[in-house]
Amino acid sequence: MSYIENILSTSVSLLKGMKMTGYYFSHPKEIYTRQYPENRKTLKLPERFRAELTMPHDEFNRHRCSGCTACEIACPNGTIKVLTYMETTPDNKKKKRLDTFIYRLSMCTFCNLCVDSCPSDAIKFNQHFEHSVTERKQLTKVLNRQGSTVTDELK
Amino acid sequence: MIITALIIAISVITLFAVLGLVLVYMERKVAAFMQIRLGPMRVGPWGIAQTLADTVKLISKEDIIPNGADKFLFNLAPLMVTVIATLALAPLPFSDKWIIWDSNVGVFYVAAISSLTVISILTGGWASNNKYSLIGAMRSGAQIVSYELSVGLSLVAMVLLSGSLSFSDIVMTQQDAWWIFKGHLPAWIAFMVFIIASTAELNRNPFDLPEAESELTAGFHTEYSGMKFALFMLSEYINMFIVSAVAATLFLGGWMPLHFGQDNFFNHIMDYIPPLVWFAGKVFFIIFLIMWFRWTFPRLRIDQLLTLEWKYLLPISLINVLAAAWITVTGWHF
Amino acid sequence: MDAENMKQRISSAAPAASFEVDKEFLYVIIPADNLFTLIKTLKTDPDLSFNHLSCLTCIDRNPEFYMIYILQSFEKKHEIVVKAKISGRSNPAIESVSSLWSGAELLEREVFDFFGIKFNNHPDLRRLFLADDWNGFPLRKDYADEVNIENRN
Amino acid sequence: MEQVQNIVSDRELQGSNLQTQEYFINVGPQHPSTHGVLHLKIKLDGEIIEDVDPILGYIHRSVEKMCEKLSYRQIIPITSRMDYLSAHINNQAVALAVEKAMAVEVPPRARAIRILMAELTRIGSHQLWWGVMGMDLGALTPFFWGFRDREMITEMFEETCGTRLTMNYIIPGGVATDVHPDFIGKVKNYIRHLRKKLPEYDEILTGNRIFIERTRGVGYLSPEEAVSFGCTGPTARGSGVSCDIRKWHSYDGYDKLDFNEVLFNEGDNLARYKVRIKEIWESLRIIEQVVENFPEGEVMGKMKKVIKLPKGEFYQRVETARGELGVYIVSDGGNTPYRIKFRSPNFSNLSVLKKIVVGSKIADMVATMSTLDLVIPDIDR
Repeated sequence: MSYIENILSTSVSLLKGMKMTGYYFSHPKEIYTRQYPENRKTLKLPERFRAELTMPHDEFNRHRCSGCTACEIACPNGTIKVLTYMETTPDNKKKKRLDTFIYRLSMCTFCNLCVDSCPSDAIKFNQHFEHSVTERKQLTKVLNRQGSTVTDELK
Repeated sequence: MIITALIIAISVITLFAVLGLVLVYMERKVAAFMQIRLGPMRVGPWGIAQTLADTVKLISKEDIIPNGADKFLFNLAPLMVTVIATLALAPLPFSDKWIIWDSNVGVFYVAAISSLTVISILTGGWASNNKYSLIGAMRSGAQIVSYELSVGLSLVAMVLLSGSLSFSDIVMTQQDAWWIFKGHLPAWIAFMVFIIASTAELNRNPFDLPEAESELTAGFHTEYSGMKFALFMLSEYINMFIVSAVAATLFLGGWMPLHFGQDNFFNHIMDYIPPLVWFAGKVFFIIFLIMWFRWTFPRLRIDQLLTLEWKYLLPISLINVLAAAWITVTGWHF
Repeated sequence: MDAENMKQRISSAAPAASFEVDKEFLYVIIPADNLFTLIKTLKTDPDLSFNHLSCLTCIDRNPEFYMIYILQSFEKKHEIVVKAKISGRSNPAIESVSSLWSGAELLEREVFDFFGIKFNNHPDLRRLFLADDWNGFPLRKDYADEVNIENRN
Repeated sequence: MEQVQNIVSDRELQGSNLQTQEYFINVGPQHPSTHGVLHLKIKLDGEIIEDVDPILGYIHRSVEKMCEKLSYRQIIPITSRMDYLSAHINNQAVALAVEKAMAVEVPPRARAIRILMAELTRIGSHQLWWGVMGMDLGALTPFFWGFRDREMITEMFEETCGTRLTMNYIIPGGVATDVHPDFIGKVKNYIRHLRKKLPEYDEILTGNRIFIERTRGVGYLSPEEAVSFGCTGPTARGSGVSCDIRKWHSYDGYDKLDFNEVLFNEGDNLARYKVRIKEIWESLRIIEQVVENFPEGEVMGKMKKVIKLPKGEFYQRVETARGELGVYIVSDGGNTPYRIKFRSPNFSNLSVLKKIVVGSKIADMVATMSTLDLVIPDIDR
């Protein structure tokens, strides 16, 4: 008798599984797929999402980086390289100025330590996440724009 | 004569190509819907041309033969498996007029031919000179040899009930009702045993041990790539079609519309639907059932697989043949 | 069992042991030669019964090495840290504890791989993570690799 | 089985010509069932496994050596990459060790957030494991269902932490930022959703006869062996070894919460499977309790900008989704550790594999490996 019971209980357990898959097959509303490039227009990323480091510039092409290299020190894997030069201010003081802010996206782990360490909020992460390029060297970026200067308050 | 043969050959090849495309697409969509995703969506509307694109890709892929492989057998195996699948198609009636070869031993012929598949799998697995392939091939051998028995016995039960080995005769015996309705318990049991055992013969989940993706990477066709792999895959789907067609013919009346009793109003309405549609509908229903199994169940282990056959399916189908014989002798079916 | 009792028990088993206590652990410091007898007592003594080897590692206090065994008892719910001092840099060796804890086998291979400490009576002492032909033992403090290690200031 | 083997060996003794030979197969470094670059050299007799030799190091990054050059704050993002499925809990381990060394008080809100994150991580990890377990046994559908439910957790993480997998959110002193304003509401929704969906897991897999046959009695691990091999987490708890760090060495206020340590005594694959499924339920209970009394206030304790640990040695255990993660920091007073050791749960769990699969079939090895729930980067580090 246990032989037949065995067969029956097995069949019931298998049918239960088929009921579940059958349920999802017949309820296309449960489909969870989001079609990515098609939904690009409606895609909404959370505001804290970190995708790429940027240096915001204001309308006069001024950034807020004083060239202190705190971000370079904070970065665990050498993503950032800050090149600076010395400038003599009108009142004859020597001041450090940002020359080039090099950001190697290929090494970045998006850990946010650079942004945390920045004393003047010069850098922040944006939400542009489509990083793929055809050449590796394109992933090395210069964040400060051509001919940009530091804002007056940091001068 | 030659022209007829040519026409048949061309139509069979076309049927194969179309079946391959349709069934692969269907499998992917069925799987996707059960897995709460959409499946192929990019090529054509709802990804309808996806399989076509895949075929083009497979054809244009580099054909790799491993260094240590037995070249001749390695190339022969995918050819053999396709030829065997083609041969089994011959005696199946697609509708009341469409049948390639109306043999009077059709059931016997299909059973004999379809058991040859294992040879090509063994050949392919052995010739690959890969241990994964070899294990897969050996599993396949054990599996198909044992499940062939249950398939055969469930066919015997149906042959007993219908009293003929010819597929067209069997269809004609279901004029008043399909065997699944008038054959009582033996027909039911034979149907279930047939579906389970033939799923095993097809090497499909839950019996896909020769391939066993998570254990043997791809089993017997690990080393095959490009078109040779495509032929293995195509023959799997063709075999699935043949198995479903046999099941539909034996148990669900083949092309016969849904009839109850003789010559009544209901039967006449049903006759308006063409036989080919009936046939295709039943076949695809059974194919869907087999796909449903695949996307629900985990895989068995090799010893459990053999236990299922020798301890459960075989005794049950043996008793079932007796019961079918008893019913036939006493004439209890309608 | 409180720390004092434990100390007594350990001292009787291994007189060479010295002790350190901090907020959390009792540290036992012992020369490498006496380690195995001590560890065996710790494991087999029914009152101590440290059955779980929680952590096995090594520290390179140039020039000597310290093997660290953090032991725990699931029954008695107490724990202890055993430090075995291995002196000598050229060919450091210590008795393997893999006969007491099967899990120590791989852990000791890891230590051998990174520190080059030889475990006597280890069943299968090979490199674990690094390639078999790797030169040197990278977690030693005097390991130098100009090519792969970039020194940041 | 034994009988069959006896017959074969008897025949060999009688001088039959039948000869058998063992052979090796390499499972991995690329293989569908190793879930990462694990390489197992397996000696087989037919389908029966005679010996397993794990060959490690394919993704060895020398995390411990790297950390000797990094400040304590910089170690946090590195730890996320060891056991990437328990990223939050790894971060928490280092954070706790540093806090212990510096004797920093973590504000209650930060502690509650930590528990929430850790338990969500645990649920997510177990869900992924559940799907992969089905896939290893040949049922592909559970994989996607598991991912669907995990995706919701990942989205909550993304909203609060800014990244999906390697969060770098739990830091020494507290958490990096306060949670997103929607977070608590979403967690509540999620609990409701998961309580509905978890019974489905049972219907497709747990109750399935084929699944039970594949796992029951397979891969037996006795409690003594589990302890001897240093197994922790669900792997040991499936053998009835009580080893939940949250109960034993409670941290971040787990002791104030009401939850059970899940124990099963069978020691086989099914027991380990059941432990994990039940742990999801327990984690749900923990999350519910935390969400009910979610404290207000600061999320960051008093920490100096440059973290310097006092001279000494510090050990901190946490319970990741896979077992006991120990962080052993040796400090000589500087701002980088003199030596840091990660006692990874997967490493010990892997060492038991050889013991429990010898004598079983290839298919059983796949199932067993799946219930050990190995994450390879955590083994290699």
